[in-house]
Amino acid sequence: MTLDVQLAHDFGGFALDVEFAAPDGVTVLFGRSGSGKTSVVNAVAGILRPDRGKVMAQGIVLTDTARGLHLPPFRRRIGYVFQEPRLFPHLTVAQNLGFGRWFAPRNAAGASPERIITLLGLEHLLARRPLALSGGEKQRVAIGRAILSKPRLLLMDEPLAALDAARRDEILPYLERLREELGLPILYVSHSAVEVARLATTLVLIEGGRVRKAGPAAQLMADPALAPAFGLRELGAVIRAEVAAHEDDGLTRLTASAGSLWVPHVDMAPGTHLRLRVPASDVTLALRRPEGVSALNILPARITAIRRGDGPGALVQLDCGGELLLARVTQRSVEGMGLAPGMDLYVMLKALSVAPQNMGGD
Amino acid sequence: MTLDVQLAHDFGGFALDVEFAAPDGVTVLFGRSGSGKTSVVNAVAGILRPDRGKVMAQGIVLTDTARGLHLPPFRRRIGYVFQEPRLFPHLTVAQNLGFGRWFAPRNAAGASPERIITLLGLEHLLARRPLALSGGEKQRVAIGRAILSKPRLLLMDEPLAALDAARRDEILPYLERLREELGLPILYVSHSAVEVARLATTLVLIEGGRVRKAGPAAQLMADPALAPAFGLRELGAVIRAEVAAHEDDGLTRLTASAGSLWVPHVDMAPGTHLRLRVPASDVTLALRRPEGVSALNILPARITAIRRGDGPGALVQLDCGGELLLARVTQRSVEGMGLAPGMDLYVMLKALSVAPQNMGGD
Amino acid sequence: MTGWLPPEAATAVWLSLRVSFWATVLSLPLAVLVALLLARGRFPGRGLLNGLVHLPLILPPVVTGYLLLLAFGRNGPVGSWLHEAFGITLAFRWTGAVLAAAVMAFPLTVRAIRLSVEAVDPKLEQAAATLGASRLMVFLTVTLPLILPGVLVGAVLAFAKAMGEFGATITFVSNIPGQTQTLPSAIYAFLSVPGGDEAALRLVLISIAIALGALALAEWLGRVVARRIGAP
Amino acid sequence: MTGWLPPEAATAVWLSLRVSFWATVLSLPLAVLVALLLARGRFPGRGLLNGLVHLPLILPPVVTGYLLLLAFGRNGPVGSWLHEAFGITLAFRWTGAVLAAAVMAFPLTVRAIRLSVEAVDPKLEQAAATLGASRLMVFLTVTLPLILPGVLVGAVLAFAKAMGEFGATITFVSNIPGQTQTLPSAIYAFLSVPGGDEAALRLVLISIAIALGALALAEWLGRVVARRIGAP
Amino acid sequence: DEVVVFAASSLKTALDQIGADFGKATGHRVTISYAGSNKLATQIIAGAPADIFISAAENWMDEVAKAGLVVPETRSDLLGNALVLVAHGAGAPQVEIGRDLDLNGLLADGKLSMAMVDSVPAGQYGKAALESFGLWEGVAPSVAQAENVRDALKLVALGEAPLGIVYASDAVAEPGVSVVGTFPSDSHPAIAYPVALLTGAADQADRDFLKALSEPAADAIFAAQGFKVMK
Ligand SMILES: Nc1ncnc2c1ncn2[C@@H]1O[C@H](COP(=O)(O)OP(=O)(O)OP(=O)(O)O)[C@@H](O)[C@H]1O
Ligand SMILES: Nc1ncnc2c1ncn2[C@@H]1O[C@H](COP(=O)(O)OP(=O)(O)OP(=O)(O)O)[C@@H](O)[C@H]1O
Ligand code: MOO
Ligand SMILES: [Mg+2]
Ligand SMILES: [Mg+2]
Repeated sequence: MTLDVQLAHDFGGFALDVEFAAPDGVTVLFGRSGSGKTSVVNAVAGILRPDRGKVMAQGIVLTDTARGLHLPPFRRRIGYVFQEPRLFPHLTVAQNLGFGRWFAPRNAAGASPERIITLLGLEHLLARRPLALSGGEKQRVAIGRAILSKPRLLLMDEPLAALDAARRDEILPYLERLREELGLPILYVSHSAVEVARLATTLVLIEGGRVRKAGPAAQLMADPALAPAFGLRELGAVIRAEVAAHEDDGLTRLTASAGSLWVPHVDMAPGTHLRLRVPASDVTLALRRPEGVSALNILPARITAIRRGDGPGALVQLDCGGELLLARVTQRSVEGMGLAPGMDLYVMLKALSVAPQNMGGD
Repeated sequence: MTLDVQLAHDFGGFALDVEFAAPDGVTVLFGRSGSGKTSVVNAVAGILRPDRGKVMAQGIVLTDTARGLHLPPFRRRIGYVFQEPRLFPHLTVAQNLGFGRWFAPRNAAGASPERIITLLGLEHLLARRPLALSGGEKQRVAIGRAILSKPRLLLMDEPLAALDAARRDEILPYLERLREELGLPILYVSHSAVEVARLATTLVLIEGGRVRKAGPAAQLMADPALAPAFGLRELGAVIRAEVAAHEDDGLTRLTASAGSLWVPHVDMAPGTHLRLRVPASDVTLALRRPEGVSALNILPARITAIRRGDGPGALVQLDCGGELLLARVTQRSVEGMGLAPGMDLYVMLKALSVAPQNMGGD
Repeated sequence: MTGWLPPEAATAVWLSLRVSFWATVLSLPLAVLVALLLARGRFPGRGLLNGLVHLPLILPPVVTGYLLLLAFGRNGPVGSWLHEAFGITLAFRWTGAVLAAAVMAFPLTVRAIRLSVEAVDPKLEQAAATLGASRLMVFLTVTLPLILPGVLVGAVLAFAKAMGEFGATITFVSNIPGQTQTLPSAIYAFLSVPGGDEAALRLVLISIAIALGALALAEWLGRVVARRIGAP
Repeated sequence: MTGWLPPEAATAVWLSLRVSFWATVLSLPLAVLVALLLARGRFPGRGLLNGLVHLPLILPPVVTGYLLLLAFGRNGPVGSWLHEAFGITLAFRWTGAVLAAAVMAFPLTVRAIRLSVEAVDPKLEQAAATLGASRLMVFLTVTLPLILPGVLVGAVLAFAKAMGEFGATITFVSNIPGQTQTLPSAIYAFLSVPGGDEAALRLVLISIAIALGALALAEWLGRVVARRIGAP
Repeated sequence: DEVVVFAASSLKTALDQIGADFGKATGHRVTISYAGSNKLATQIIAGAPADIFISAAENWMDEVAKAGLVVPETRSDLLGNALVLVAHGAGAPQVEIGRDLDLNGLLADGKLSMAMVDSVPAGQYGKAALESFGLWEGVAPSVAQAENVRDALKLVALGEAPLGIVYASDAVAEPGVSVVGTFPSDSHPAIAYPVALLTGAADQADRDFLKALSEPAADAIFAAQGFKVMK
């Protein structure tokens, strides 16, 4: 395991007691405001010294209260994008960005400053001081500063909350690439199911200072029992697919075990495996194969389970060539269409509703 | 007009030059990071004294540089939820919340503290000091503090960015109610198209310190020319409808000019008019009326325009009983289905994809 | 004990406490005001005011005492006016010792408070203003509580300095046992006679004990205040 | 000009400048260290150290001078050790005046710096630590730049106090023209002879001019530093 | 060679001149440190590099002698002084100093300015003189004790105190006061400025300057400053 965390800490009024293990990749801490996410990240960074617990990263013991061991933060080489920017007010943006590089081992692998500056759109801000930056600009500098310190592990506490969708869409793929190219493990705090689907290898659901559930992200996100934790609207399954071909009209054909899927162009070489989030509310069911509709992706499937909610909705779990899909439909449709487990039917997905934000490398 | 803003300010390296008028309701400033949103809000609050310009709220001149007039912030009675919480560190949460009440006119109308505290989930935090709060908790206190100061106008700079979806879904309807019940005008900064669709009466699109476009939100959001500004995925039309009936299975039937629509239960009395955002990527087109599908809402429509994008997508504008709808489909479907202006066909909307977050009172 | 400490020394201790207390209490509000003006104000005479405040630090205390005598003495312009208008006499009175101590301590107090004022985040004051607080109310409800540790430090510095002030005091109000003979004057007197060292040492110890007590109290108060503000 | 200012006075001005400069420069690093210890440290002798630092403020200067003489005089324990081990003599040398001025100014400097340290947001220091900076590097790259205004204030206070220090200096190193006669001692000497007032006044004016110059310089530097830090 | 003299502050005007003249005549340099006698004595005992000490009172010279730092045969009383009563302003009426002197009446609510009566020699002499006439008890509450004689004199010159008791030598050059009476020399212990060579003095220049202090040229300068030259 890349990261083993086991912590207990009493804030007086709030008790933290979590335990989880995270393999390589991106581990997302997901939970409501005040559930203890930042506290966990602080403990990994060494800023919070827990009452009891043990934290290991890549085989190195960072904290072990039983042995009275607590590696100081500066020896951990853990980059941390704090929830608030925490820029150094006396340094320019360029100096803030370069701060960590100064202390990093010369020969450590790391991202190139120029690349990061361009990615984060900081070129014209380099000479400024933090006071003269907007909220989102500050946060971007903080992200760059942490990445450029050549960390062994990256902690990101809601790093994109202050950013607009366009900028977020630029940064997310880069974080994926960090994960893949540099093999940089990331512990990521997020409120956003989209970010979770896109980035998370492992998901740790935190509730009231405890781990509600931890495990592979794809599995947890397709678990109807956890739907309320994500928020119903955020629910969706994640399926595996492989890039088959880039076609002339800008679509990319993927092959999943259930058949071919067309999605907007994906910037990955044919043969690449990827993960595709299919939000439950984007799936339409049809009894017969629909003809003459604008939805390009129509796959045969079999109902495995139906779970009626308290409201007007129902969750339909489908086996689609061995992968699990979730569809959120009205109970009226369940009745009207006579849906029942074991029934064969078709799922209909629009090519464009599977937006690039919902895909990530695997 | 409730709010008339006309500003020019040179930050040296960034020039602000905006002009817009906002009627009652919620005016959303939408724009990318660093585009000048916070600066505009600061000028309305009286914190930024612009080089040139005039700001009027409800007929009162707040700033008029031509006449050397600049009402100090404390006389403006403008509540401001800053982009960062700015809580008073020496006061408890309860004292922070009560701060503005102290200075507000005794007889001014305002929200009840108990109500706000419950809404924001602050009951158990009242005795704490800000240092012992999580990021989201701080932001919630800041929201409560501004609302409880009984302002005449509320400024909110990305107030929900640090909050989880569930909490956001609790607060958004409340903000709508503030707008309606107290008639409190709100100037709201947001990155989120969902928030815009939900709240905005008026939308002001800011780009590089200038107003790109300002006007009624419904109109701007259905404008294909503005699609890149919102991000393609955020595009969607807003149509008007009336609550017709609440049905037994938890659905609410709406009547729009194009016909009946079923959506998840809406907490509004029959007869109420509302605005419904229909994201372009949620609309599926069909040549014949589809049968045996889980989508409940199937309406006849006629294509009014097709706009092909640079990528694989195309935007189809539809006349649906007099209201404009947008559909985002692949160019492949346009070819395959032989779509062309003037053609009659059907649009298919899932009841549940029109989530409550996309609806707002009108 | 009577043998240990001559009665006049006890009087001096008591007088010094009284003088230091009043010098601290009376100068503090003015010090806060001046510190605010210097930290935040943008007015023409700012540099001058700053210089004036620092004079007692720069000048040998005797000179300060002498200048006080010239201004506040019976025949001095301010002194005679105070006497005629309010019946207040400072020269040769313990009240004069208060003035001397306050003047000597003033630069220290102002500096301490000013540093605190400059450390207050103006964003919090802006927030208070948008919540309807006038400048005065912002000061009372936000700025003042936040600079409290600095004011406290200023007060301790003032008290400590007042306990030790000698040169300006003796020059301005002389050394009248029971009226203006402060602890330092008494110590000085003992040091000036052969063999007076021991008596002087006792007084020095008393002086140290008092000031360290005040210091400890201030440290403790400071920690309480800081914890409330949420400082580390 | 020679008539305007007696030659010994010019010497005194020059000596005072030298003494104040060195007292400031030499005591500053120690003051920063002590301020850090007092602001951040949690060790047993903290209260004691705090008391010790404040002693020169609390005690009448003459007493401080006397204690210095006892400790650092030729026959004093520290003085004789310094003399034997390093050949350093402080008593009755200008170096001793530096020591006296530094000691007298020390509490002011430490207090100013300590206030600044306490105003530094520990969150920034945490951020620096996560970026790989050791405690020393955090101090050098984050804490020190942020407390620079406070250090500057401390330095000016030290310099100003050193320019005005009289009691401890004359007691410790006497009043030897050209060697230990600082500006305040010279002023004192002129004040103690008939008809010396005028010469004293001239020296006072010089003293004021120098200190105000230093003050203005510091204010200006402070503003530059503050602007860099992004303070209001 | 350098001659380092530690001398009581009140001697400054005269000694500066004598030192300068000596320097011109011999080529030696005379450096004089002026401070209160008590400070100087303490410093000499603590090892100050002084060659000659001129004290304003016998008791501090005694302290130095007790420490074995005085070359005994060189000690002598160099100067004397008289104690006078001064009043504010020029041309104040003379008074008769004696048992019948109505000091409180003359003070009329004001203060009698003196040097510190228990520690500074001038104050000690003044207190003794007042006691000898039985005046001390009555006037004590009205006595303002200045740090030194000069300050006591200044208080009178400024009119802060109507009367003061100072040395005749101090009163000479102060235009703001008039001497209204002189205390009889037997009303107080003899006022003497003892001088002595210190054991640390090595060279001939020191002895030469000590000698020069009692030569006629020096006598004249001292006398002009209001001192009584002792022979
Ligand atoms: N004092 C200043 N000096 C120079 N430039 C400034 C100053 N203050 C703000 N700016 C610049 O003005 C621009 C607009 O800032 P503003 O804070 O209004 O942006 P914003 O739209 O609120 O962005 P965000 O969504 O990131 O908070 C930014 O590019 C910022 O860098
Ligand atoms: N020093 C403290 N004293 C008491 N309670 C504390 C302290 N620090 C944090 N808490 C509480 O611990 C809980 C968890 O805080 P934490 O900052 O870890 O939450 P979070 O999950 O990061 O929330 P958010 O999404 O709002 O940032 C919160 O309820 C907070 O109020
Ligand atoms: O130098 Mo003083 O320092 O108050 O007499
Ligand atoms: Mg958090
Ligand atoms: Mg902003």
